[in-house]
Amino acid sequence: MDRKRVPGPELSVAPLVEYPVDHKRWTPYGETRHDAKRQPEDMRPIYLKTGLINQANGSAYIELEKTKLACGVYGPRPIKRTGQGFSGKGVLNCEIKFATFSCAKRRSNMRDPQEKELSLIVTQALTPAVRLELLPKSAIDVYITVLESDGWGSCLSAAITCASAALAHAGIEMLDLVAGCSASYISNVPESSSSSTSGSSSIPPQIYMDADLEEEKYEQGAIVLAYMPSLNEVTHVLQSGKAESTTISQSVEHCVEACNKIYAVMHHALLESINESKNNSL
Amino acid sequence: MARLDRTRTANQLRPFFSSQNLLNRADGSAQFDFGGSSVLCSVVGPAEVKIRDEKLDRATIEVIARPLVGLPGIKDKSRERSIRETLEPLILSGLHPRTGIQIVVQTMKDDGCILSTAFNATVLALLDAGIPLNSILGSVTCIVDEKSGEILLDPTTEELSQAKSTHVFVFDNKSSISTTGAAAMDLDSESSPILFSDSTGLYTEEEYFKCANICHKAAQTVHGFIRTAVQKKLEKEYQQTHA
Amino acid sequence: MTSTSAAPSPAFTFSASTFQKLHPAEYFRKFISQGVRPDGRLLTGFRPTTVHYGVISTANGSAMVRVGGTTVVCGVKAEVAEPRLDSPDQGYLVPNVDLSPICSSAFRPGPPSEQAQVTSDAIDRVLKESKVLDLKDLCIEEGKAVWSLWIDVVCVSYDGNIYDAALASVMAALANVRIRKPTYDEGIVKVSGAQELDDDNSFKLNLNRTPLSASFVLFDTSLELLADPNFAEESICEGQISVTVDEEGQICALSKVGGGSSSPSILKECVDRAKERSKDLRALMQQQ
Amino acid sequence: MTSVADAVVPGQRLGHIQEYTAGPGTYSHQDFLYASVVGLKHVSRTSASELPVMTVHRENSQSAMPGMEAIVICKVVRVNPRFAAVNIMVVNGIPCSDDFQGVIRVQDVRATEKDKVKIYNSFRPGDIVRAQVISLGDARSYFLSTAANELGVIFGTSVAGGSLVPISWQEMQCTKTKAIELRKCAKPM
Amino acid sequence: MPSLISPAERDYILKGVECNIRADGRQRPDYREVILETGVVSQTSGSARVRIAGGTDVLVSVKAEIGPVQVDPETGDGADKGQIICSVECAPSASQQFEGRGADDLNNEITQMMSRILCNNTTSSYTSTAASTTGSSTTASRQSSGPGGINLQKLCIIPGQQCWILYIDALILDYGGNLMDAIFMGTRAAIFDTRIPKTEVQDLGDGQFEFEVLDDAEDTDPVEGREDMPICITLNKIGACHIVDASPLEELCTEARLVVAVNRSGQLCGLQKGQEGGIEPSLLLEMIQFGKTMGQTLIKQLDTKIKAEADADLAKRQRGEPVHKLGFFAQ
Repeated sequence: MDRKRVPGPELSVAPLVEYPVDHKRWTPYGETRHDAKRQPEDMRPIYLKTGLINQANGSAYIELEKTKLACGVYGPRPIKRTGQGFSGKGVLNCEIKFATFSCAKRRSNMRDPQEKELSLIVTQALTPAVRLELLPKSAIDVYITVLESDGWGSCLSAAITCASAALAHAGIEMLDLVAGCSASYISNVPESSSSSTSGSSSIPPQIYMDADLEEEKYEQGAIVLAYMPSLNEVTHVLQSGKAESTTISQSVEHCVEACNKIYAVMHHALLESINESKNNSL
Repeated sequence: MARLDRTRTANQLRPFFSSQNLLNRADGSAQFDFGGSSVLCSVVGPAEVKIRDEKLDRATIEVIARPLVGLPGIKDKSRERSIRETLEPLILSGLHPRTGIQIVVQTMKDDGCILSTAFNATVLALLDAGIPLNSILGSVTCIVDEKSGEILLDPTTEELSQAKSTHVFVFDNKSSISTTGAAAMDLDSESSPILFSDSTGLYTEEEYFKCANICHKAAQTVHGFIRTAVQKKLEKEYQQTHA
Repeated sequence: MTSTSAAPSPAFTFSASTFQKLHPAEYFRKFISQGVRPDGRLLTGFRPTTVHYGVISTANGSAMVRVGGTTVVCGVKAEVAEPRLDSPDQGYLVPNVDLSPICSSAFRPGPPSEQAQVTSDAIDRVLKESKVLDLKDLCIEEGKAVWSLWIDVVCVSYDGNIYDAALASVMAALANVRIRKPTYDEGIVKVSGAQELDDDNSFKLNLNRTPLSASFVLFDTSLELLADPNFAEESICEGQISVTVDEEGQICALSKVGGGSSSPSILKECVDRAKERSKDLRALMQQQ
Repeated sequence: MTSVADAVVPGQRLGHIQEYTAGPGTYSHQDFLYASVVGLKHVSRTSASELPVMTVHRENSQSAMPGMEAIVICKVVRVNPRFAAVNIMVVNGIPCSDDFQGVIRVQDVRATEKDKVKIYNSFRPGDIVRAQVISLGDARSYFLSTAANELGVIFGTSVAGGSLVPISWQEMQCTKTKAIELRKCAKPM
Repeated sequence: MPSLISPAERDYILKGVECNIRADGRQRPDYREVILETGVVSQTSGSARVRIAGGTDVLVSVKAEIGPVQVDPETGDGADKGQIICSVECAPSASQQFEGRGADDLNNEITQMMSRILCNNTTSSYTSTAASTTGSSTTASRQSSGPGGINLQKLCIIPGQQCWILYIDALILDYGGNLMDAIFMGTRAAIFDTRIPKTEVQDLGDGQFEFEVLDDAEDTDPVEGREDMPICITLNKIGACHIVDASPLEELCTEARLVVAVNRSGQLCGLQKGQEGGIEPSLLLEMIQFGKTMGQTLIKQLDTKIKAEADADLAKRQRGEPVHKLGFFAQ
């Protein structure tokens, strides 16, 4: 029982959804993706804007259609835990939080294991890019709030992109921007029809870039890649599900390509912030 | 029209009761009752304060509100904040920099108007602890009745459940000192500065200021009562030490 | 009494931002004495406000409200719960405000701060005491199942006056709520998964009134009234007055906390300004 | 003179290391020079014999952080015979968003007759002090020094609550009561 | 578990790796000796202990319990599946840093990773429901397609109601580097060791079912799909090279770590980068390829060992001799 919030009923559940008989659900076995306008290699259009949190040292907001995240960067500021002794390097600490209304099922206010893990992944993906050696005894806190999530892969990759833009906006010295990108492996052939042969493994799955939630429901596997385009380095890779190594190498290439496109968007958003601050000062 | 308890008129308060210096281990303590509602308050301080909360130029005031039963929730948090922020300008905290004054407000019996009862108990406890104040305060609650539209002072729990709106007011005694006697009787709205107000429900502006006036008058009685209580206690102590 | 009242000696000159950091109250007093505020507003001025509806598709109703630098997003999710024993035909309204560390360095990670709790409680009281919604409208099957509306406000950017912004976002999100019509069958509540929501397969909330608020702070001993305080103003002012009114000009809540006594004429002024402000805000909300 | 072409973002390649030297806001990796902050690039040539210096001026400056030898303005929060603990509020003229902790140790108060220094004759809680960072210090605090003429108390409040005006390098006078209090004063600039 | 390394030590390891001679004499792609025991904890359904010479000591136990099925309210998925729940805990005795809440982050990281690889249920959630409506025979014959290999449908007792829940608990007893590989080898061995009692379901009609767990220790089922369970290869990038089975000091020099999960047919079942450095894409692909080959070899060796152990037990049982496991505490 949470005593620090307005109390609600102890147990509440989402109602059971009943689909009408004639309900047509999207399947990957047809001609198109869930978003019919997109080709397999297409990402959703990205809207990225820096500087919406005026109390933060740096901030950014990213939107990939339904996926919406905000990120605020605080620091460098004094390290809170002094237990570790003198440290010649700064500490990067990322925390990702899902708003209770961000997913189909209402999320709890408590920090759950998934949020903890995603926080760690974002930290690992961004650390290679930040010049922490220039920030002794300091901490940089990156807070990410997911307002709406449409698929966890795109959500994680958007979090990385958004946080990296916010860090640059905070004026923190970085080696490079980090772009995050996701891809899903989805079989175009219904499994039941291929089960007579030796399983679906014989037909390589289609790689859908930046899959949404509806597409993720059919995925055999997915990959999230974080990449520094100028330095040509992968800062994080996370693959789940099962796939042949050829599929993976192919999707890594696709993701690297996509990250270059995302980099252009980030570049543009950050330059815009320069122009804006120039106009404001005039 | 008779009220639910059939013994009071609309602008009559329930009988007061107070007693000070109840707790041995606190620097000051007091109990204040409005009829069936009772709040016990203890004050510890000026005492050491956590470095994190330390203020360079004044004392840190901490209020802890505890409910009648169970663990404190957000309603208690709101009450803590109301009491703390009202007392901050009242206590001459600049006299005790880098110290802490801790005030614990414990509900003992609940029959409506707990916030008002708590305010009055707190002032008595602060006086008992000898904390310097620039004025004392008195708090009164009133409601506008749903059916009759009448303003009822110091409502019970039962009356509260039939209220259209509820109003809690706190007044200090600065204004009433200057306007003692006859002047105190003719209170127009200009002469009753409000220290704290918290109103919920649905009501008009006129209703609100009418309530403010009625409560201000009633608060004078509370001020008087607090003054007498302190006076009596001091007399008693004087007799004891000089007996 | 306070050390910040020390007038800076003229021998040292600083940039405005350094002076503000060292002597925030003194810095502020210089502006107020000229009748303006550091951000260029008049004392009575409110910050530009925008309202957007339906920003979150995973919620039954949602709204984003920006008041100057304060941005809040409110999402309402409807779930099914058992009613309370003493009110078997009434649903739940559970408003909560989250002030997480993303929105300001004043907030630390962990359980809700006192400010978040007090704001949630204030909104909770307004919704219930001024009967914004008949809770019986949320009944699915008496004594068995009711809707529980989880109203969560996430503050994305904090720059003061969270109560006004949060309440406006809650009211806008409630007006935006659409819930699929439920069917109750042997303890299981089902809704149709049809794609498009229309008046046949879903319902809107029947709101009795839309309370909206205006908040003020009292600056210094001169008790200047400042409307719609930002973060810097909130942190140096002690007294706060919030007035919540509905469209008919009735007051739904009024609170004055801290900052010494203020005469009823000041409160009267607040009520009048709150009526004006809520009218403007209401017009803004209806434009959308 | 600045155009969008001059605006760069972290990771953007600025040139070859044989053409430029890396200045603030840039770094070199392998054979190239890259930007490490968002801002406008700027090339400055000091002498004909040296390579021009490539710098990137931050557009959105990083929140201030005490570095070695930085001049800071801080507020004294507590004193004991060994040191005065302070909150660092301004670094090199830029306000910090979060205060850093620092200490002025008794031996760092002034440059001469260090053994005669009494902390409580130099600083009182609430004083605003200008000081210089002399060490990154321990895990918690930066070490500061006021051992220079222009360093020391710049604002103070007297016991009576009036503001203090410096009358010598170690005395200040209350504007209200004319009482004299001891401080390590900064020389007005 | 050391937490700091001096620049000299770091340099020594770095140069060594570059010259393909590691501090303990191994070459870059060499594993340390691995000691495997199965059936070490008698109260569990299956257990295994993996020790890597040099310190790492991991105990993995599998417990099969009966519980309700988890159904997704929107898709109705999961009604015909059992569950796997993973948990990893570092014993405070393994390292001073694990004391108190020190191991929380590590526990959570490994638990989440294990869950993602072994319990990932999102795979083709719609296709499986589609298949089950077309006929139960297809469902039965169909290979489980999840990356974890284990056939979750086989763990279901009564669809929509009861199922087996496999609790996989890994306890880190001692830390000597390369935890992930040890945990996954242990898990595979423990699942091979696991026997699930047979159940008998009675249809009482009217949608009512009743079932009975057969209490015959000899007549039990193995976990179906266990051959397809993946194992992990952790590659540590030090300098421009990568090594396997890093020692604690080598882990401290690691710029980037890549965990590659592979099953016996060479499919990749998970990939995760760790630590705080970057990897070039070409090197990344090379590392994946290397991990895949390495993993397949390792699975073969592991299976031989598991089989040998199982055969030895079986032979003893057939001869009527009591099977004396070397007790867990006997060493």
